[in-house]
Amino acid sequence: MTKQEIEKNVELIKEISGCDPYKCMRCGKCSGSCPSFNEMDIKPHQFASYIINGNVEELVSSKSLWKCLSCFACIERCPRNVEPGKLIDAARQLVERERGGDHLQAEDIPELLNEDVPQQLLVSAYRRYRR
Amino acid sequence: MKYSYYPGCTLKNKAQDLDRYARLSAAALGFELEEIPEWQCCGGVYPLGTDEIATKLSSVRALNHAKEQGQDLITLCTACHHVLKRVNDDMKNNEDISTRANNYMQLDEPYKGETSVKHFLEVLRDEIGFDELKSKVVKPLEGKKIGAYYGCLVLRPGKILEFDDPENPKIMEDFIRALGGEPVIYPYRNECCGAYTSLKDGGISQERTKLIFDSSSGFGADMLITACPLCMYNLNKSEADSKVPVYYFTELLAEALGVKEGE
Amino acid sequence: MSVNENGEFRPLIVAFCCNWCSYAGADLAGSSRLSYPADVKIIRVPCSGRVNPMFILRAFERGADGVIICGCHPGDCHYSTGNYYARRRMTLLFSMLDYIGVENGRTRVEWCSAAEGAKFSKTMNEFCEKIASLGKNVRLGDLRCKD
Amino acid sequence: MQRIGVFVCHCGSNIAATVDVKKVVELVRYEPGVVFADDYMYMCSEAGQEKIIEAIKENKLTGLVICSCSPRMHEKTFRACAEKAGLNPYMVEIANIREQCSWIHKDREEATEKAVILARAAIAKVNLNTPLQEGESPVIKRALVIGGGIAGIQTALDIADAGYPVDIVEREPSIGGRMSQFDKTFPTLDCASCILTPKMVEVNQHPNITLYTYSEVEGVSGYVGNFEVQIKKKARSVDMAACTGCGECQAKCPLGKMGKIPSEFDRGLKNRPAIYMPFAQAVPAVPVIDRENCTYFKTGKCGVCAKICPSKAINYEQEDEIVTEKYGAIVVATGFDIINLDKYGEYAYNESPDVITSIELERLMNAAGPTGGHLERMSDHKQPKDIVFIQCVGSRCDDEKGKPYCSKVCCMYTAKHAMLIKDHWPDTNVTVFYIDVRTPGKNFDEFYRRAVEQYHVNYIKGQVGKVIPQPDGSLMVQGVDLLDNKQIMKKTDMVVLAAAIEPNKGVRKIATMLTASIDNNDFLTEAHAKLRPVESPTAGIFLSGMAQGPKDIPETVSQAGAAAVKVVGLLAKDKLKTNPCTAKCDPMFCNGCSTCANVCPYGAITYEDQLVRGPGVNETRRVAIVNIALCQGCGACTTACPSGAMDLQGFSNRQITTEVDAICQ
Repeated sequence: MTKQEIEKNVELIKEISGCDPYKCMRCGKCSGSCPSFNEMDIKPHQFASYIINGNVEELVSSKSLWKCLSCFACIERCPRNVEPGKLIDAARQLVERERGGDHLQAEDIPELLNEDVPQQLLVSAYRRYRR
Repeated sequence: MKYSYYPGCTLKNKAQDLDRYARLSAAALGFELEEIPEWQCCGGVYPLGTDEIATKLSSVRALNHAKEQGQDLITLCTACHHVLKRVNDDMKNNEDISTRANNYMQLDEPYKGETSVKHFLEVLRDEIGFDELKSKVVKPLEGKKIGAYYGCLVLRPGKILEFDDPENPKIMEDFIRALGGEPVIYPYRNECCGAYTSLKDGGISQERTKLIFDSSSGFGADMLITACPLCMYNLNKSEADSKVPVYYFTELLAEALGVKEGE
Repeated sequence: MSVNENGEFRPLIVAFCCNWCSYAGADLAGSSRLSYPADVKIIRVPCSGRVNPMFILRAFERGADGVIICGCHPGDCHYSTGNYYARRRMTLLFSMLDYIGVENGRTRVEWCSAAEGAKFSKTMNEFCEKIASLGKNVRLGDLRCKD
Repeated sequence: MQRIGVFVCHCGSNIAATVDVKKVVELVRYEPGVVFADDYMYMCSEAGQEKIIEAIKENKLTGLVICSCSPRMHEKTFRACAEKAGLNPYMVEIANIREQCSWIHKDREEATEKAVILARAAIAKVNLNTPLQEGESPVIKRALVIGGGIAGIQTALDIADAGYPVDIVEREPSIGGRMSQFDKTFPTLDCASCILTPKMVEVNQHPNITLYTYSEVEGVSGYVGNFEVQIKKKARSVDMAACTGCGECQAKCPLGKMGKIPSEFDRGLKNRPAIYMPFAQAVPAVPVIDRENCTYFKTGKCGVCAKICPSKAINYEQEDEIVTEKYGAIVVATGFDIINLDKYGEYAYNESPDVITSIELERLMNAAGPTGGHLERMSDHKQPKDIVFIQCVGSRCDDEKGKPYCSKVCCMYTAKHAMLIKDHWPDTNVTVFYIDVRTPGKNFDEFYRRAVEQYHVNYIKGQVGKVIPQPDGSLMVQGVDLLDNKQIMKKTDMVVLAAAIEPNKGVRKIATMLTASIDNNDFLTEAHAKLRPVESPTAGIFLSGMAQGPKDIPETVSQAGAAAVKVVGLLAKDKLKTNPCTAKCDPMFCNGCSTCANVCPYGAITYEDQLVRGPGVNETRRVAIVNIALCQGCGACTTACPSGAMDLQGFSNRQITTEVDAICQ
């Protein structure tokens, strides 16, 4: 990414998430709460500093985007109203809105199905992983 | 009392029990669930992005329908409950989203979050009252040690959903008590089961559901109840040794009210 | 009102601030370097209850585009009750002003404590923006003062 | 016509960097009334003031306009300066071109233009100023201290030692406050009661101190030097004069054994009888009956205490009593509490008895506490082998649940707790989850380092997300180690929460009665954060201890002493100068309608029949009279007056109008 692209993406993440990463005081309560912590390469308490420091490229290519369970534990407990879950969701949006950014392909679905899968799992996977 | 009812996709399909028993119980308790005609799927996930408008419209349609009927909007599925409540909050408090959504909708009168969205459990607690419910129980669930599994979607974020204390909820425990069962309080009752990722990534859900079953069984639960079809699926798929049966809360309700076999 | 060399409208705004809370709040905004437009000129009064409607009419008559009265929060008035009187009095006055064409947006009552420097600055910024969007006040002006 | 001198201050570069002071001087020189204008680097300095005095004398000035910082800062200085040169101090006006101009504007031209306008308004006002004479009011040589914790105790002792009578009003049955609950104190680890109890006794025996315990302030009127306060002495149901404090009654109270009433003093870790002294060293050593719980008061039956009291001191018929007393000064020392933890369900405080607050831990470690100083889990009374401390629970928050400030004392008391535990039970594992360790203070960081280096307390940088009670009775702490970038699952026996400190709940009511201002967090505000830290902006009200902000014991004691000195300084005066900016009625226009008296918050307006003579008038009629000793100069009457008879000196209708005109040119 060029410097301009990085700046643009930082602004986009802030705008989509509606969060102010500068409010973060690095207390780590998000990471202390996250059920998916061990699955992530960039940890919840790092999301804010990645955005502040313009390390957007690393962030959007991080597997954390796909490991977040959207359980809102970090959002509920963040004492500074930074709400890291929203930041990572915005980074995911950024990826998915690019051409070819879909994380789930329609042709893969049949393989993933079993007879118990509830409809809402498919619906939500579509909404979470595709534009 | 009549409520607008939003069943959601899964209750018409894989989670028909959740729906069926709720209707039977509602009839026994003297209120009616009037299904919204031609409701559309809420999407199962609340779109967090502040610029997501189109993905919120199906919820707005349902909310506006309830408004036109002058009824509260009831849901059973925790995901629908989550999405509808949050979209409603946006329509009420987020001027930008509200204006843009209304521009799409072209309603006769703009929708501004007037409808009150309630989970079925909230109706039991706030409208019927657990004492009243208790008096209507004919087959109390005596001797049953039941763990409530809330999951995340029904509780968080607490300041928007205002369902119960997100860290220390008690509505389902009170519900179990009203049915004559013994609630088992265990700390993992509001921890995520990892459901959203289970389609592509079953590993986390296995890990999470094991923690949930270990904790609930450790504190002595013989069974779990849930309001979420997604959690139900995940918990059922668990390979944990400590696994106990999981029921929809409405099934126990119908059973206690003695209407389970009716139809 | 004035127009600067770019032809841009510069509103003239008079702020009456009570000595105990809002004037101190303005000082705090200053010592915290929280800026707001220079269009705002503050007049110190002992209490928002001291602000006679005459002063506000006079300001509009002499060309002010907006007038804001700041006092202590309800319950915190240094003199116990002055801000309550101010609130009631200004409600009546503002509706009368609105009736004769000085729009409600040009007048405002705001509570600001001595600790709320940020609020003071935010309020003034908002108010200036509002006045700028309303443009020059054309009502009540004393024509004898004009060329 | 006035002869006005205008003095423009550079304030170093504070003003001069943004405002072209020379230009201001040039532009105001030709304003009506101005005969002299000059600028100087620091107007408030000795040399600056000399310059003003010289100018007054040389130019026969009758009024001054100082363009400088806020009048809240130096109005007094410049008034005194004018007085030195023989000018009436109320002929001085300040144009605030620092806080309200140079500091908030960046554009030099814009700021200069505004500075000139502000100066013009001040000049216009001075043109209408009249010399005002300060009145005098007597000072009642008695002080009131609200709150009997260490802050109140120290303030009262210092005032009393200086020779002035002091009353202490304490809500609880005993003085002592929070400090009496503590075990040891940092950084020297001396025992809290060993250093506090002697002071409590001294207060009780001091000839100049009167104690009102189990009492509350009900109403306050008056003003600096002359407050009148109503104190409600709640019925103790025990005759204080007769009681010997033998303790028979509380030992025999049937409710004591039933264990139904949680002891407030022991934070609910122990129960107490219905007749009780909060703790053994209570001052006064006289019990109270908790009427809400007492069987006799609830059902009319029982009466055991009355039967067994050897000195017949029990009096069920006692009633609340209101005492009215006059004071020259009032000190607020209402102290603190910790926040309610209901909203922090993730830490399982309400679910697990083994998750406790730091104050509860103080009680558990205190030899006089519920366990006799033996550290044990409240669930199974076993000694914990592993303890986790969680810092910043509700402090430094920017959400609806917590407080935005740092509670300041938690880092130090946690280090203290950790060391004391390690000292007594060396094989205990102690872990502290922290965000930052904050130890500014003499010997403080050394103290914390001792916990790490000598006692090997495990400090982990990172917050805890959830405390998870386990089926086996232990607790699982799920947190993060930010330096290792690892999530931590730690099994422990006990969790101690450093809950945020907040001002005592009652302070809002007291502040309202005193018209003392409080900030957004309900802490009392100082008159000046740096220069007047122990005074409230309301004259005659002083601040002591945590009521003003979080602070530790050494700081509290220093502040308590400082407040006492300020009080003594006030009480040492025989008379106080009163604000001459009072309301004044022009009998010519007054028709005695009573509107002004109805709005006056001080009851300063009365009416009398007066002979009014003027053009076309010669009659005796009812007119308003302002008592200038009572008038505080708010101006409510001037705005309410329908005929324009009432005006406020120093802020007259004409003066404010002319300021408006000057600004709107």
